[in-house]
Order: sequence, then C-alpha cells, then structure tokens
Amino acid sequence: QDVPPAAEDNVLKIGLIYTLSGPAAALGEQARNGFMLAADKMGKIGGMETEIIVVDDEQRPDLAADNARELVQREEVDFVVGPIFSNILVAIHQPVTETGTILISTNAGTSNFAGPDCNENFFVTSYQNDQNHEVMGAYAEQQGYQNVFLMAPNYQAGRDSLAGFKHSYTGNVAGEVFTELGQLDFSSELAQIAAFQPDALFTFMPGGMGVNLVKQYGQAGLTSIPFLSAFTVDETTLPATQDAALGLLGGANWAPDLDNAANEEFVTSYIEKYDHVPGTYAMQAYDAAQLINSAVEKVGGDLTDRDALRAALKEADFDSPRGDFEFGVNNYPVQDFYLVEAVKRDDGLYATSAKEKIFDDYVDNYADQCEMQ
Amino acid sequence: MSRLDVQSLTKSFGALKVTDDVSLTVEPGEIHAIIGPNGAGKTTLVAQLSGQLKPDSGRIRLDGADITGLSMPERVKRGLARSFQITSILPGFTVLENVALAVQARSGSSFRFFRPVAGDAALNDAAMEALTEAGLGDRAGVVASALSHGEHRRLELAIALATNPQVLLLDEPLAGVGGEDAEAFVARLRRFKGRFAMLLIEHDMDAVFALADRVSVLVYGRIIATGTPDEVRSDADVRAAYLGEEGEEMADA
Amino acid sequence: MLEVTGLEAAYGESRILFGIDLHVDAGEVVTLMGRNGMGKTTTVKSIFGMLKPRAGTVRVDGEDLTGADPHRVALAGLGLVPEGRQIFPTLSVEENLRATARPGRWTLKRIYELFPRLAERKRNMGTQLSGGEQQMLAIGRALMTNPRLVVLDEATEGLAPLIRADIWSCLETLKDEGEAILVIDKNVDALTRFADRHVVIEKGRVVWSGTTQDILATPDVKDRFLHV
Amino acid sequence: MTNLLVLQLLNGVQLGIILFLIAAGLTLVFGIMDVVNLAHGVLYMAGAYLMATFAAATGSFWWALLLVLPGAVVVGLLLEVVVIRRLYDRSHLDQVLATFGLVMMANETVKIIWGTSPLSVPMPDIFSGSVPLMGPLQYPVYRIAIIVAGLAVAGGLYLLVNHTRIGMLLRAGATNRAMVSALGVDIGKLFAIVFTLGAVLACFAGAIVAPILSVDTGMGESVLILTFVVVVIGGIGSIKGAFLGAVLVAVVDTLGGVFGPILLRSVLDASAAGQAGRTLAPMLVYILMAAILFAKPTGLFGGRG
Amino acid sequence: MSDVTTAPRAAPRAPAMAMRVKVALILFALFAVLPPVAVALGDPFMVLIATRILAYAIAAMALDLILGFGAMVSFGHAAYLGFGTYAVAILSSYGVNDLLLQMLGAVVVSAAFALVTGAISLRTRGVYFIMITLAFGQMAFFFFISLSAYGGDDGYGLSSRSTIFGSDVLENDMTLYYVTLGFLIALFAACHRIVGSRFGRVLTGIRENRERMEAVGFPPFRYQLTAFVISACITSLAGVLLANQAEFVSPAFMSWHRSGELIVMVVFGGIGTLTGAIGGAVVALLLEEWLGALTHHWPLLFGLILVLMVLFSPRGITGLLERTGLWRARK
Ligand SMILES: Nc1ncnc2c1ncn2[C@@H]1O[C@H](COP(=O)(O)OP(=O)(O)OP(=O)(O)O)[C@@H](O)[C@H]1O
Ligand SMILES: Nc1ncnc2c1ncn2[C@@H]1O[C@H](COP(=O)(O)OP(=O)(O)OP(=O)(O)O)[C@@H](O)[C@H]1O
Ligand SMILES: [Mg+2]
Ligand SMILES: [Mg+2]
Repeated sequence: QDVPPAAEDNVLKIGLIYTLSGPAAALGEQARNGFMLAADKMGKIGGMETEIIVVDDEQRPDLAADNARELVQREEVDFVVGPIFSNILVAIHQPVTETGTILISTNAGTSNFAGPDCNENFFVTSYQNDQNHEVMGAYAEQQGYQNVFLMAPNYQAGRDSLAGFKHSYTGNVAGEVFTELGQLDFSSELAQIAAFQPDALFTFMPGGMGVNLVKQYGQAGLTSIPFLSAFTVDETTLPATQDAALGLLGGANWAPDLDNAANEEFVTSYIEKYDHVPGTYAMQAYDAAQLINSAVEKVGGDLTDRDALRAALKEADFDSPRGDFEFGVNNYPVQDFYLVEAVKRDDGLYATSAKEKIFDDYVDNYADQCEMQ
Repeated sequence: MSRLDVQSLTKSFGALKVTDDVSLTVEPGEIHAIIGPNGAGKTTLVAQLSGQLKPDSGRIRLDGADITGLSMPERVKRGLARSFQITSILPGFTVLENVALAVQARSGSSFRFFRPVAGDAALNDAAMEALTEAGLGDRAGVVASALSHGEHRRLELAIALATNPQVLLLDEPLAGVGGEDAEAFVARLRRFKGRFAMLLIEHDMDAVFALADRVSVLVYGRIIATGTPDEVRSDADVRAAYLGEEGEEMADA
Repeated sequence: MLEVTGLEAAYGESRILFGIDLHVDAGEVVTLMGRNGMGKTTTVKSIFGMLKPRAGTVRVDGEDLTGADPHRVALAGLGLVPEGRQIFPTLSVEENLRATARPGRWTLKRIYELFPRLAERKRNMGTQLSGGEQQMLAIGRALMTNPRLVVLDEATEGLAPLIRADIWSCLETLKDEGEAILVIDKNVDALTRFADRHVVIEKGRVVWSGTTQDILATPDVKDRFLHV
Repeated sequence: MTNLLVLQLLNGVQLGIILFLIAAGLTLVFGIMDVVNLAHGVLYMAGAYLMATFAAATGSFWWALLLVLPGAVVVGLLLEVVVIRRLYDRSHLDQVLATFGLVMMANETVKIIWGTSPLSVPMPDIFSGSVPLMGPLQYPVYRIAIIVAGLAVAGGLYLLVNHTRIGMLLRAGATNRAMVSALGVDIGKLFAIVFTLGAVLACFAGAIVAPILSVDTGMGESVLILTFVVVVIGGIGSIKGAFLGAVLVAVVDTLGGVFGPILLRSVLDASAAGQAGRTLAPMLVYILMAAILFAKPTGLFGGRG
Repeated sequence: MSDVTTAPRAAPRAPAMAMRVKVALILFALFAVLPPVAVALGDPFMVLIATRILAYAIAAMALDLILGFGAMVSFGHAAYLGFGTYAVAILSSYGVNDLLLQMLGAVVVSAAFALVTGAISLRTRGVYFIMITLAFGQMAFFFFISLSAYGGDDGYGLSSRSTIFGSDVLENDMTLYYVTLGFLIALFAACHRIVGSRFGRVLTGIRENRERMEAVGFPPFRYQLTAFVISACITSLAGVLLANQAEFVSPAFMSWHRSGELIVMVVFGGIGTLTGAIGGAVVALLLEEWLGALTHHWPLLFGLILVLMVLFSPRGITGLLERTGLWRARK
C-alpha cells in the first residue's frame, strides 16, 4: 500500500478536476466557481496555507485518468475534488483512492461506488445518481398519476434515470423512449406524447438537449401535460430556456431559495461574484470546500493521520446551504429532496424554487451493499 | 490461331451505339491499325479490349481463350497491355519506378512485405531496358511529373513494354510527339514488330501507313473497310469519311 | 500586340527558359516551333501568368502584364487552347462553351457550325467525349471568349486528318478576319502555308526566327532545329 | 396508427428541412469549390450567437435577423481572405487540418465572448402559435415557417448552381482553377463570393433555428457530422442530393426510432427487442449511409468520386 | 472532383527515406533516455504521460500506413483502438491477463472487423471513403456504448494491468513504458519495411494513379484491403497498451473525435513518412499538455498553431524540418 503523501511545509493542496472545455463547460465552471467562492471566503482552508490546482478533464475519461494521476503523483495533492460526469469519475476513482488520497465527488455519484465498490477514501457531497429521479417517481406516485411517459437519452445515465424513476413509481408506463445522445429535434417524440396524452411526462435531458426539449415542448402546445424532470430544468439551462421553462418541475436536493442562513449567504455572495444564479453544481462544490475546511480544522492541520482525517470528514461538521447534511455508511449524503419549479425571480433572473419536500433524510438504495461500517 | 480475336462486339452509351457489331483479329506479330474519325469509337473499343469497359455483347478471345469476363489486371497477366491516349502515369514516382512497377506486375507475387524493392536489380534492369527501348534511358531518375508532354508519351510506351505483352493496344501513341521524335518513335515500333502483336490507333497517317500490316476503318462504331494500307488508302469511302485531301496527297505520293 | 522580351522561367529549381524574345502583331500568325521538351508550353504558361516568370517582360498592347493573374492576361485579349485539352469534366459540352464566354463575333451558333460534332454531343459531360471531340471543344471554348490573339498549344493533336484540315482552314479564316494567332504544332508543313513568321526554340532559347519566305529559302532550318 | 405514421413522416420531412438548411452551405462549398470545411459548423454556431446577441440588443427577432446577414458576410469574408483562400489548391487533408484548427479557435473564442451557458432567442410573436392538425396533435407555426424558408433556399440554390453562369464557373473552377482563370475569369473573387454565400447560409440556418434549439458552444460540432452524412448520402456537389439526403436521414431516424422497436418486438421478446432497439437506434443513420454508399459508391446523385 | 486520394506528394526518394529513418532513430533514442531523465528531474510521473503518447504514436503511424501511403483516409480508426482496450477489459474479466494473449484477441477481432468493413468501404473513394469508415467506426462505438456489462459509456476500470507470462511486471510504470517503446520501435521497423517492399510500392502506386495500376496488372482492391487490415491490427495493439496505461477502458477511446485526432496527428506530422506520424503524435499531445498547463483557453492557441502550420508548412512538421534543412537529404 502506498504511503499517503505527506503534507509538506504545512501547505494544504487541493486538486479540482472539472470539465471546463467543450459543450458541457458551463457545469464545470459552476462547480469550480462554487468551490473557489468558499475557498476565497475562508482564505486559509482549515487554517492552512492552501494551494488549489484546477485541471480540465475535457470530458475525456482517458485524459482525466492521467490528470488525476498527475495531481496525485506529481503534485501530491491531499484532496481531489470533482468531477461532473460519471464516466470521468469511473476513470479517476482508482488512480486517486488507491494512493490514499481523498476523492470528493461534487456531482457524479454512481451506484457501484455507493454499493459494493464503496471506498473509505471516497466522499460524495452531491447524491447518488438515482435519487433525483426517485424524487420525481415518488412525486408522480403522490399525485396519483396512472400513466406516465418516460424519455431519456440512450446512454448509461439515461437508462439509470428511468430505472430510478420506476423505483418509486408503481403506475403504468405510457411509453418509454430512448432518444439519441445530443438529439436536436424532439418533434417525433413530442408527437408521440401528444398522441398518448399521458398524465405526465418524466424526462432526463441534461444540457443542450434539455434546452431544445423545453423550448419545443411549449411550442408543440403540450404545456397542459405536467413536465417532470431531473437535471433538465436547472440554473445552467434556465438562462437559455427562460420563459419556456416556467412552471416545469424537477427533483433536487436543494434550491436557491431554501430558507436558511447558510443558503442565503451562499446564493447572495455567488450572484454578487459571478452574476448568475448558482445551481446544484456550484452548491455541492461549495460544500466540498466547507467539508475539507471542517475536517482539516478538526485534525488540526495534521494530514498524515489519515484515519483521523477520514473520521473528521465523515462527521460533516459544517453548515450546508441545503440544511441537514450527513454522510451515510457509504460516504454518500443522507439528505432531503425537494420538488422544484422553474420561476422568474424578482430581479429578473431565472432559477428553480423549492415547492415541496418529497424525501426527508433520504438514504440511497445501495448503501446496504457497502461493506464499510 | 489469331492472337486476338474479337467477335461481334457491341457497346452503347444510352441511345448512342459506340461499338456496333465489331469483329476483327490481330495475328501473331502483326500490326493492325485502326483509323477513323474523331468520336468513331476507337478508344471505347480499346477500353473494352483491355477490360476497362464491359461490352454489351460479343466475345473477346486471346490466344483462343475467352477473356470477355476477365478484369483488367487479369488480362494484363495474360499478356494484353495497353497505353493510354491521355497520359496516365504515376506522377510522384520516378520514371524508373514507373516502369519497374510494370515489371513487378509480371514477375512474382507482390504480396511480399519485407524485402526492400528499391534495390531489386531484377526489376530495375528490366525497367531500364524498357526505358532505353522507349528512348527515355537518360531520364530514369527524374520524377515523372516533371517530364514534358512528349516525354510522357514515351513513358507510356515504356510502361506498356515492361509488362512484356503478347498483344499491345496502342491508343494514339504519337499524339504530341513531333518531328524527328516521331520518326524515331515509328522506327522503334517497327523494331518491335514480330516480337508481339499490336493494335494501333493513330491519326498520324505517316505512321499508320509506315507501320501497319492491315488497316481497319471505324466510322460511327462500325468497321467500314479492312485491308492493306494501299487498299484502304485508295478506298473512296475512306477518303470521304476520314482521310480527306491528306489521303489524296499520300496516294499520289 | 503581344510582346515578350527576355523571358526566363523555371519549375522550382530546374530552369527551363533562358531569355525568350518573341512578338505577335495584330492580325499576324506566328508559330512557335521546337522539339519535345524544349520549352514551348512553358513559354505559353509564362505568357499567361500560369507560371510566374523569373525575369523578362510580357506586354499586351503595351501594358505590362508580366506575372499578372491569368484572368488579367485573358481579359487583355488573349485566348488559350491549352496543351492536353483541359476540358471541364463536370460541365456539359454546351456549358463548357458558355461558362467563360464573352460577347463578340464568336457565338454558340458559329462554334456549332464549325464543329457540328459538338452540337450533336452538347448534353454530354466533358469527359464523355472522344479525345478529338475534346480538342474541338477546347478550341471552341477559347474562341467563345472572343480573343484578339488566340494561342493554340498542340491544338490538332489527336484530330483526324479531315478535321485537322478543317482547323487549318478555320485558322486561315480567323487570320482573314484580322485575328492574331500564336500556334504551336508539329505539322510544320501545314503551318508554313499560312503563317507569317516562325520562331524556333531549343533548350529554352530562341535559336532561329524569320518569315515564311526565310524558311522556304533556307530549307536546312527545319533539318537543323526540327529534324523533319 | 396510420395517423401517427403520417404525422411522423411529416416530422421527419420537417427535421430533414432543418438539416438541409444547415447542409446547404456545406454542399455549396464542399461540393462545388471542393473545400472540406469543418468550420461550417462554426459558421452555423456563429449565426446563432449573433442572432442571440442582436436579439438581446434590439429586442426584436426581425431586426436581429436583418443584422445577422451583414454580420455573416463579414465573418465569411474574413475567414475566406485570411485562411480558406490559401487552401483551395491544397489537399483535402490540409483543409481538414486547417479548418479543424479553426473550429478549436472559434469554439474557444465564443466561450470567451459569450461564456459557457447556453443562450436564448425568443420566438417572434406572429410565429409563436400552433395550428391544430389531427386530433390532439398540433403543429408549431414557426416550424412551418422554417419549412418554407428551407424550400426557398433549396430552390434558389438549385437554380444558382445548375442554371446560371456562376454555377457553371464554380463547377469548372472546382476541377481546374488555372484553366478558368486563363479563360478570363477572376476565379479568386468568384470563390470568395461563393464562400461568403455559403457562410451566410450557415449563419442564416443558425439564426433561424436559434428559437427552437439550444444556442451553445457544442451546437456546431453536433450537427457537423450529420451534415456531412447528408451531403455524402446525396452525392457531393448535388443540391438535389443534399435535399433528399437530409429528408431521408431525418425520416429514417424519426420512423426508425418510433417504429423500429415495434418491428423488433414482433421478432424478438420484449427485453431483447428493447436492448436491440437501443443498440441499433443511434446507428441507424450510419447504417443508412453505409448501405447507400455500398449500393452507390458516390451517393445518390454524385457523379464523381 | 479530386478526391483525398490525390495526395500531391512525391513518393519518398531513397535519400529522404534514409534521413527519415535517422530522425526516427534519434526520436527513439530520446524516448529511451526519458525515464532516467525524468527520475533525475524528480518527475517520474512524466513517464506515464509519455507512455500514453507512445501508444498514440503507434496508432498514428499505423494510420499513416494507409493514409499516407495508400490514400485511404480512415475516419473510423479509433474503433480499432477501442477493440484493443476492450480486449484487455473483457479478456481480463474472464481471467485472461496475459498481454500477448490479449493482443492476439485484439488483433483477431480487429482483423475480422477490418476485413469486412474494409471490403465494403473500398467500394468507395475519397470523401465517401472517409464517411463510410466513419459510419463503421460509429457503429462499433455505439455497440460498446450499449454494452452495459462493461459499464456502457461510463466505462470500466481495470483491476490490474496485463501480465507477461504470468508476471505482473507491467504494474511498474517504467516497465510498461519500455514495453510500449519496444512495440513502437518494432512496429516502426515493420512498417518501414512494408513501405519499402514490393507490396508497399504497389500500395503507393495505387495512391498515385489507380487506373494505371490496373492497366499494368495490379488489382487494387486486394492490396488496399490487406494494408487496411494490417493498419487496423497495429492500431489495436496501441489500444491494448493504452488500456494498460489508463487502467481504464471506455467507448470514449473510440469516438469519432479520437479518429479525427489520429488524422490530425498524422497530417500535422506530415503524411506518408511514418516518422512524421510519430512526431505528429508526440508534438500534438505535448502541445496539448503544455498549452493546457499554460491557460484554460489552450484550444485557441492549439487551433492557431494548426492553422498556421497548414498555411506556412504544407507538409506538416516534416515539411518544416525539411525547410530548415535539418532533414534535407544530402545528395
Ligand atoms: N461515357 C460516355 N457516355 C456517353 N458517350 C460517350 C462516353 N464515352 C464516349 N462517348 C462517346 O462515344 C463516342 C466514341 O468515343 P471514343 O472515345 O471511343 O472515340 P475515338 O474513336 O477514340 O475518337 P478520337 O479519335 O477523337 O479519340 C464519342 O462520340 C463520345 O462522345
Ligand atoms: N511541372 C513541371 N515541373 C518540372 N519540370 C517540368 C514541368 N513541366 C515541364 N517541365 C520540364 O520543362 C521542360 C520544357 O517543357 P515544356 O512542356 O515547355 O516542353 P514543350 O516544348 O512544350 O514540349 P512538348 O512538345 O513535349 O510539349 C521539359 O524538359 C520538362 O521536363
Ligand atoms: Mg480516342
Ligand atoms: Mg508542350
């Protein structure tokens, strides 16, 4: 087993690895911004001289694996924070954790690392990937929908999302459509929806696909059919969809208007600094910085005692903008989930707004497969 | 047995009948010339004989064997070579390499992956020989794209020679070759006489009448006359359709 | 109207022309002769700016067009029938004629009268012509630009004797109409019949020039330089 | 069922027209001028971004559209003069490399200027409604407008290329620039004009699809391959081919996605059919292209290879 | 239209060829001393990056074999890279960890796929060939995307590197590096011999003028197909090495972007020289690495370099070197 890298000269080194180029760069930038916001505010994270190295994974797993090794082996960072995408997480997980370095995922939360492959050096400040979809399934169930149309892009996350939805939804599935990744035009799918007239649509359409779908949904005159979604209507896509998205529903572990002091401070200072409303990507990275801060403080800057450090991390002793936050056995969060709706704020910016709490202190479905105590 | 035996060849492009029931033979060692107006179908005929185009109907036999269905490379392997009316060479190769490739085609398998070919004396010597015969010996090392038009014509000939043909189809080998060069060219072809048979297409009547054993006249896809050069030259139809006064001058000469 | 002085040209590092002097006056027919590879085509390319000359000048009606873009040379009144035809393969026969046409005496109708075969094939694509038909098309195409000086580089290559004769009589007609002609051709005898002057080049240099009378008077010119 | 089929057919045709609109400029430049311009997607993206910017500045769709056109001319000319002009005589691979470089530069530049978040272009009011079709099915007016625009562009281009002197000169110039020039045509200027026209078409396509599609840095890249597929299926250089290619690609994609699974279920059991359907669906377009090129190696209407 | 097959390049003359081999040998010597230098500089991590670069260099060289010498621009070559990586993942999940067996598996699958798709693709030329190879590459890509057992598009982490005759020497980064370098050198030697052989001359001849080659008696199809298959197999070897380097496989290795990057590497280095492809891969990947460290806006600079390269040095890095005289063959 490799020896954990020593914290020389009392410098805390953190590597951020996010997608900062290509079409999905907006997500990575939000996350980076969120982390840097917290870091700037704290100055010295955990009371230590802090050095932050930001690298771009270009959304390429092979490159990301090298980047991660570079952070761990060459830069000898103490923490790696990131990434956005699950396939990047799969690529960097082993190179980082096998050296004893702590990996904190601020977005991707795949099921294998929540279940059988859970790892003491791996923490997640976001969610388990299925959970937001389960929120919507539960909401559909609660509304008594009997006939829901499901649609997701044809790739691993898309397939997982529909499975997640069906996990908490017991009604009838009116239709299940897998679209192409990167699809531009949804008129054919929308026609099917119009023909089936389901009780609701559930969809997972991240990024540009979601923007296209949302715009075309209204144009096709389907607004009477409830639009339930995850990662589709959020602060990264709302600037593009604007009014077209108003009233559409999503599931999330947080919304910018959650009523608590930590959130108030986070959202105002973020908008002040970056001129747009933060999304969950920013919030979760912000929490990662807070998490590191709290843990390093707890161990008094002694990063050589890894067990102590891990224990300190596990305590999650910080004020998250989302309110309650703690880690489950698998180091994935146990947190509340909300139904959110797209709204136009008083200042003219578009954001999501928490409408209803769906799950309270919700534990993911894989935690019991994790053999950590 | 005729070297090359063509029977009732027919070919149309849409409504245009370009080859209309053409039958002809080329005997061993013979030079059989085909003349005829522009657009009569001479090149199209060569294209069918060489396997570049598929005839609509008819038979082509080489040394008695039916080759109508064979591909171009297979026909070359059996000894039927052609030169192109419009120069067709490998522009980036040297003159020598152009010819050496043709030698290679007839000597052993080319699915040899590791032995260097550049120093293969057997290929280079044979190629050099063909080049010298075509009068290009001193240009062997030049990149083929840098040759002048007339030199390109000679390279065409050298490549065809290097395939060691039984029957050589020559489509206007003299086009663009002038003056003494042309005379030398004709002399060269005459030297090959007997070594292999030739089907010669040419608009240069001096060359045709100097070389050919037999001449066929192709007009609108049909052969309207076949005979010795003298017979053809004095044929009134041929004069009207093709030779014009040039024929008269020659007949007079 | 065309005046070339001291023209030098090269392809990369291999020098081909070493000072060519030549002029064609309005209405005059001049031939450019020489054996294969002596630089005739290179001279033509240099005149048309398709190859930038290393030295020397090319003037048309006094205007210096040395190394100018080809279209400027053409617009100054020169028309080209290039070596090797260079028909546009993706255009039909008629489009080949019309694409670069400029108004003047030569019209589609007159070209079709000159070469009836082209009229028969006017819907064929350029590549679907026989070699000789392509040659007719190249000549027709040049005439359709209504030049005052036509440059023909091996324009009768591959033409049947009858057609060749037609071309010669056509050139004579052109000459009668006052057109200037610069012609390269291996049929020296046919040319001496109606050309005014002759220029012989060898290895990129002018080795002899003179009138038709001069040639007829000194038969050994042909022997010496052309070996015919 | 028949209703749905008809409607999906209509959807396919309409998606095809959007594709054609994007592919039209590419055919023009690629097919006629023989330049493989990977930066075509960039121009399409530029059109959308210009549209978003002008729409935000003027608050009007129409003013924005009007301003995009001169903007496109500037972008197109600039690109032609600085880079593309030097690529006409070069091999396709050189063109690929240079325009690939342009794509990288442009995507990054767009990110620097406009940021990474997608932008929005509002729909013009008069086009924002839907017209009822059959039963509960409705059809957005804006899409009808796009269909009309696409057909107009298709017709105009077809006439330009096949029935005008400019078209002839372009086709001639693509195969032998030197000869066209030697016959007295300023081919450099002509090509510049045509490249700019292609650029304007691409920008126009980007501008008018902006209200229905996401305006983001990835938009150019995601359509690029698809437009190349369209052009190749139709046969390089054929406007008619590009049009039919676009519609074919879209219809196969649309109908395949909807009816493919149904067909598969009739031969396989449900889960196998689902699995097979999901595996095959994204390949459909490529299977179509491979099949067409197998049967006709130069595309549906391509005479040249 | 003139298709891509009209590579306007002269066939390498013998002296230029010898010079290229010399440059390649210098490159290999530099690669050989890199690890000790990296260790001395206190940056052993460099070796891991260099391993990736070498693997891509093998793939680029393989592509040059058909692209530069056969004028077959394959836009689906990343598929073979992918077959190589998945051969490692799939075979090791069945307990077959031996590097050579995995390579054998990769080569067999790649040869079969290349034989079938190549035979179909070779009906077309030029840009059509580019697009039909893309189509087959995409089909392979989407197949692995839907292969849920190996993570679909999320990919699949390898639990360990391949073994050589049962020994796990490759776990050592240095060993992996030298093994990769060994493959690069051996494959370069093989490609170099192929290019200069009878077969290679026929292949180049077909690039220059297909009709002429048929007319002297060479049926182009079988020569081109053979070259296509050879190239595919070599590329898949690069994939096997790449999977060991990344210890991770994913369909991302076989997306069309990767195919495009391989083409960029080859053209960037100068096509039809083999050495150029290796140099192109090295320089392109290093540039990406350095520029990336310099600024997050690195694509701007990288793109600019590509454009300038094409505008001012028509034959890539090779052309640049030739121009500065470093590469010029002495008479
Ligand atoms: N692919 C084609 N499609 C349609 N017509 C064609 C095609 N190829 C040739 N032709 C026509 O067929 C006729 C015969 O052409 P061919 O090239 O065989 O003539 P040729 O006798 O060789 O003439 P030349 O002496 O001028 O070279 C010509 O009129 C030509 O226009
Ligand atoms: N593109 C080129 N690159 C290099 N050298 C060339 C090129 N074209 C021609 N040459 C050389 O220039 C010389 C003159 O060629 P040119 O074509 O001008 O001759 P020509 O007098 O027209 O001959 P021909 O009667 O054969 O057409 C020749 O030796 C030829 O090898
Ligand atoms: Mg002919
Ligand atoms: Mg000449």
